[in-house]
Amino acid sequence: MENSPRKGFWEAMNSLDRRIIFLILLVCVAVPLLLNVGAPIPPTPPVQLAYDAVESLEAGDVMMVSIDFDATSAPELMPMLHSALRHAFSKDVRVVMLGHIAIGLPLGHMALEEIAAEYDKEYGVDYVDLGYRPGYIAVMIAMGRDISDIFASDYQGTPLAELPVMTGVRSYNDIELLFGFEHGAVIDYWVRYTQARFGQRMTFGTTAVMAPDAYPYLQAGQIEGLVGGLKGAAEYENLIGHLGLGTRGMPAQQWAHLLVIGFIVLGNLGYFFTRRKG
Amino acid sequence: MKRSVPLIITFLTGFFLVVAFFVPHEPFGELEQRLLVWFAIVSGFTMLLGIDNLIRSHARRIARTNTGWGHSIVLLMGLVVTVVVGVIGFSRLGSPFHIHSPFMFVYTHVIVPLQGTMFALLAFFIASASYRAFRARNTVATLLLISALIVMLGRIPIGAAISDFFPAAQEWIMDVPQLAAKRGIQIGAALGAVSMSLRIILGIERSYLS
Amino acid sequence: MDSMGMIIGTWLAGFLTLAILSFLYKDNPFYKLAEHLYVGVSAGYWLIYVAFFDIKPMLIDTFMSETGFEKWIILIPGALGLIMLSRWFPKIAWLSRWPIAFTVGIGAGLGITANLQGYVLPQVQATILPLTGFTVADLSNLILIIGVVTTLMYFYFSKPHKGLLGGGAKIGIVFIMVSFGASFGYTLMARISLLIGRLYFLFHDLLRILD
Amino acid sequence: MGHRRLVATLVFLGVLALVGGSVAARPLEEGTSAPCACSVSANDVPDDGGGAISVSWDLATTDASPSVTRFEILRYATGEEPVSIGEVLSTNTDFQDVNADGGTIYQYIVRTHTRDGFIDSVPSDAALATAQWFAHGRAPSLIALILVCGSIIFFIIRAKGGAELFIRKIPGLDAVDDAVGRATEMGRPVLYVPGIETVSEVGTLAALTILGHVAKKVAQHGTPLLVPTADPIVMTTAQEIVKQAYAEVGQSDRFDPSSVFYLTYDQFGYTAGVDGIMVRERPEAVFLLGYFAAESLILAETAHEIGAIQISGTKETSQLPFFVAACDYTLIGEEIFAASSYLSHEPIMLGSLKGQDLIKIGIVYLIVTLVIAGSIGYAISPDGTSTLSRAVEAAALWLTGS
Repeated sequence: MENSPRKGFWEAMNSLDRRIIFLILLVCVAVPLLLNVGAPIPPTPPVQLAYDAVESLEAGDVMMVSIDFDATSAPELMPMLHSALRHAFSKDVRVVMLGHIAIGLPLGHMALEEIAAEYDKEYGVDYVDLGYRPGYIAVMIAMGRDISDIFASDYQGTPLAELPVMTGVRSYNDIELLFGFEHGAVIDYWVRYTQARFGQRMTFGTTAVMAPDAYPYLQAGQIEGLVGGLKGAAEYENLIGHLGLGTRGMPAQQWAHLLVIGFIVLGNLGYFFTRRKG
Repeated sequence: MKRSVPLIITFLTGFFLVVAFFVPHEPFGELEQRLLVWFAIVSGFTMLLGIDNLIRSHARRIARTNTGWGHSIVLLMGLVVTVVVGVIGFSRLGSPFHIHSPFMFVYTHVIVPLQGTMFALLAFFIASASYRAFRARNTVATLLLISALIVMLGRIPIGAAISDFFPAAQEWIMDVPQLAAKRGIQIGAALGAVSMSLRIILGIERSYLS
Repeated sequence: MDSMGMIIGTWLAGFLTLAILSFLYKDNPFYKLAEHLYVGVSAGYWLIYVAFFDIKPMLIDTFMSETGFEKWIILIPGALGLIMLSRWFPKIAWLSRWPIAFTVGIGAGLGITANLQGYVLPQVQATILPLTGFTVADLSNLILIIGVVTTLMYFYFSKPHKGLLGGGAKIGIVFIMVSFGASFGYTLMARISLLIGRLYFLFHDLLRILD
Repeated sequence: MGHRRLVATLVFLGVLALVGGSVAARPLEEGTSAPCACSVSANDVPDDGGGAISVSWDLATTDASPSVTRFEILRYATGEEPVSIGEVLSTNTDFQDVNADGGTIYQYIVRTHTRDGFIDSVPSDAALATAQWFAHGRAPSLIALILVCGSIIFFIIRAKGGAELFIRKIPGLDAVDDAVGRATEMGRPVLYVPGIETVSEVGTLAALTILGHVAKKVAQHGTPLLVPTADPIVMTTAQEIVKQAYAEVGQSDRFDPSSVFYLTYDQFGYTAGVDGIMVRERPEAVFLLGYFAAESLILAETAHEIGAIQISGTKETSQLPFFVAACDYTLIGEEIFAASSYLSHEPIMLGSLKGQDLIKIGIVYLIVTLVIAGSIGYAISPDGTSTLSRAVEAAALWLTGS
C-alpha cells in the first residue's frame, strides 16, 4: 500500500510548488476582468444602514467626507466614494471633504470634482475640499470646537468665510453626518475621539480588512452604517442605481473566492489521505 | 541625570495628558492639543536619524564594494532624486505636493505602482496560505476552516445562488461570534495597553530607556 | 494627446509593477532593483513629507506667524527635536532619551483615557443585552454575551485554566478561532481587489486592451 | 490670488442675496403671521474650558416654517448694540457661540429671515460662559480609570511585598528560546521585526521588551541578529536595548551596532526590504512582534517559504488571523503585553498582570449581573417597563456618559 499511486498523488499535491497556485490565481482574476461582465449585487444590512444614514439627510444638510486612504486601497474605496458622493449630490446635500492621509487627498479631490460635474454642482457653493492638516487626533478634537480654528482656509487657501457652502458650519454641531473612507486606524480615532466626545453621527466605507474590526462599533451604535470592501461598494452602487467599478470587479472576485475555497478543500483532502495512509 | 530626567519627562507628559482629559479648565483643556502638536514636531526631527542611518550603511557597502553594492547605489540615487525633486517642487510651485510638481511624478509613477504591487502580492500569499495552513488538524482548526468557508461563500453571488443560507450565515457569523471574540480580545488588549501605559507613566516599565 | 511624461511614467510604472510581481517566481535582479529603489525613494518621500506637512507648518510657520507666548513656546518641541540629534555625538547621545521619553509619555497618556472611554466602556455597554423573550435575536444576543465573556476568560493569566475558568477559556478559544476564520474569509476580498487594481492598471493604462 | 477672492466674495454675496434677501431685508410689519424663532434660551456650554455659550430656540408655527430662509444670531453685552455673530440654516434650532468672552454677560436675539423680511425674537436670558474644572460627562471614565489603575497598583504593591503570584503558560513565548537555539545550531541569523509603528504605540514597546530577552539569548549563543526598523525612534531604542543585552551577558565586544538598522518609514517599502533580507540572509528564526498592518501575511509567508520558525504577535485583531494561519506560534492580543511579565517573572510585572485580570473578571461579573437582572425585568413585564429593566438600561447608558 505504501507506494500506491493515490498516496503518491496526494503527497505530490501536499508539496505542490506554490508558484503553480500563484499562476492559477492570476488567470482566475485576469480572465473575468478582461471579459468585463457584472450583475447588480443585493444589499446587506450594514450597507443598507449606511445608505439610510445618507438618505436621512435633507437638502442643505452637511455631510463631511473624510479621505483616509491612499492609492494602495483606491481599488476598493474609490467605487464607494463615487457612490456616496453621487448619493449626497443627488439629494442636494452639501459636501465638505477633508482627509487624514495627505497623499490620498488628491485622489479624493479628483473624485469630488468628477462627481460634482455630473450633478452640476459648484465648488464653494455646494461642496468644498478643506484639504489636509497634520496630526489627525489634534484635527479631530479641534473641529469639535471650531472648524476654522484648524482649517482657516480650504485646500487652495480661500478663507472659509468666503465660501458660501460653509455658511453656518462651525463645528460638529453643524455636520449632520460624517462619511469616512478608511483603510487603517483612522477609523478608530474618528470613533474613539469624535464620536465618543462629540456624539457625531458617522458612517464608514472601509476596506474588507478593516470591516470586521468595525462591526463592534456598528453593533454598539457608535457608527450608523458600514460599507465593507468591493462587495459593499457593489451593493451601494446597486442601492443608488448607478453601477460602477465595484460591480464590475465582482466576477473576478467570485472566481478568486471559488479558487481559494477549492484550494482549501484540496489541501484538506491531501492532508486527510496522506495522514490516514501514513 | 541620565535616567531620572527622562523618567520625570515621561511622568509629567503622561500625567498631564490624563488630567487634561478630565479638566476642561485652563490651562489643562488646551494642553492635549498642544502636546499633540509638539509630538508631531519631535517625531519629525527623528526622521533625520533614520535617513542618516540608511545613508551611512549603504555608503559603507559601496565603499567596501560589499555584495550588492550596486543596489546600494540605486537606493541612494532614489533617495537623492526624490528629495531634490521635492525641493524643486517647493521652490517653483510653493509645495512639493502641487499637482504639477516633479515630486508628484515620482509619487504617481514610482511609489504608487511599487506600493500597489507590493500590496497586491497579498492576493497570492493569501491563496498559498489557505492551501497550506487551513488544515482540519483538530476541532478548533476545523471551526476556523468552516467559518472561513462560509464567509467566503457568503460574500460572492454564487453563494446566494446556491442557498440563501450562505449570505445570511455570513452576516450572522460576522455579527455574533466574530464580533464577540473581537470585542473580548480588544477589551483585553485595551486593558493591557492601559496597564502598560500606567507602568510607563509611573516609571516601572522603562525598557525604552535601557 | 498624452504628454511624453505621461507615457514614460506609465511605462516606468508598468516595469516596476512587473519587477515586484517577479518576486513571486523567485528573488531576481529585477526585484532587487525595484526593492532598493523603493526603499530609497520612499525614504526620500517621507523626508519631504515630514518637512512640508509637519516641521514647516507646525514649527516654522507657527514661529513666524504667531506672537508672544505662542511664538516662543513652540521652541520647546523644536529644542526637543534637536536634542534627538544628539545621537550623532556619542558623548552626549544619552540626551536623546529626553525626546524619546516625551514621545513615550504622549502615547502612554493618550492610551489610558482613549482606551477606557473610547473602547472599554462603550463596548461593555453594548454587551449588556438583557434577554427579552425567546426569539432568534435573543439567542444571538446570548451567544454574543457568552462569546465576549469566555474570550475574556481566555485572557485570564494569573490562574491555571482549570474548572470553570478552564471551561470558559476553552469556549473562548472556539469563538476566537471562528472569528479568525471569518476575518480571513472576509479579508480575501480586499486582497483580490488589490490585484484587480493592479491588473486593471496593466490592461487599461499600460496595454489599453480594456476600456 | 486677489481676483479669486473677489470672485468668491461676489459669489457669496450673490447667494446671500438670493437665499436670504439680506441685501434688501427689511423688518416685517407688526402682526404679520410669519413663523419666527421664540423662547430663545442661552446657556453656558457645560464641561468645557469656557468661552462657549449654546443658544437654542423654538419655532412659533411649525406648519408655515418652510418659508423661513435662515436664522441670524445677534449678541450683545449689557448696554451695547446687538451685533450679528453668525447664521444657521432654517432647519437648525440651535447655535454655539464659541467666541464668548469669559467675563462678559451676554444676551442673544435670533433674527428669523423669511422671503419677505426678518423678525427679531425677544432677547434671551443673560448667559455667562464659564470654564469647568471637571468634565462631568467623563465621570464614568474617571471611575473606570481609578478602578483599573487602583487594581493594578494594589497588586504591584502586594507583589513587591513578596506575595506569590502565578502566571499561566503562554505557548508562543516558550518557543522563543527554542527558536534561538535552533538558529544557533544551524549557524543562521535571527531576524527580529518590531512592527511598523513608533514607540508611542504600546504594542511597539511590548515588542521592544521581548527584544531585550531575545537579544540576551542571542548574545549568549553568539548567534547573528538582524533588526530592521521602520521608525527612527524604534531604531534608536532598539540599538540601546540590544547593546544593553549584550553587556548584561558580558559580550559587549560582540555587539554589532549595524545589526539594528533603519529601512524606511513607508509600510510596503519596509516590507519589500525585509522580504529581501529574508530571501538573501536566510534567517532560521523570524520574530514578527508589535504593530502590524497588511504586511503581516507578506512577511509571514515569505518567512515560511525560506523555512524559518516564525513567532508572531500583535494586538491588531485585523492581522491576527493571518499570523495564526501562517506562523508557527502567535501571541494573541493581550498575550503580547503579558509577555514582558512572563519573560521577566519580575514581581512588579506579575502584579500588574494580576490587576488587569481582576478588572477583566469584574467586567465579566458586571455584564453577567446586569444581563440577568435585565432579563428578570423583562420576565416580570415583557414590554420592558419594569423598574429592574429600566435600572439596567440606565446603568448601561451611564457607562458612556449618555
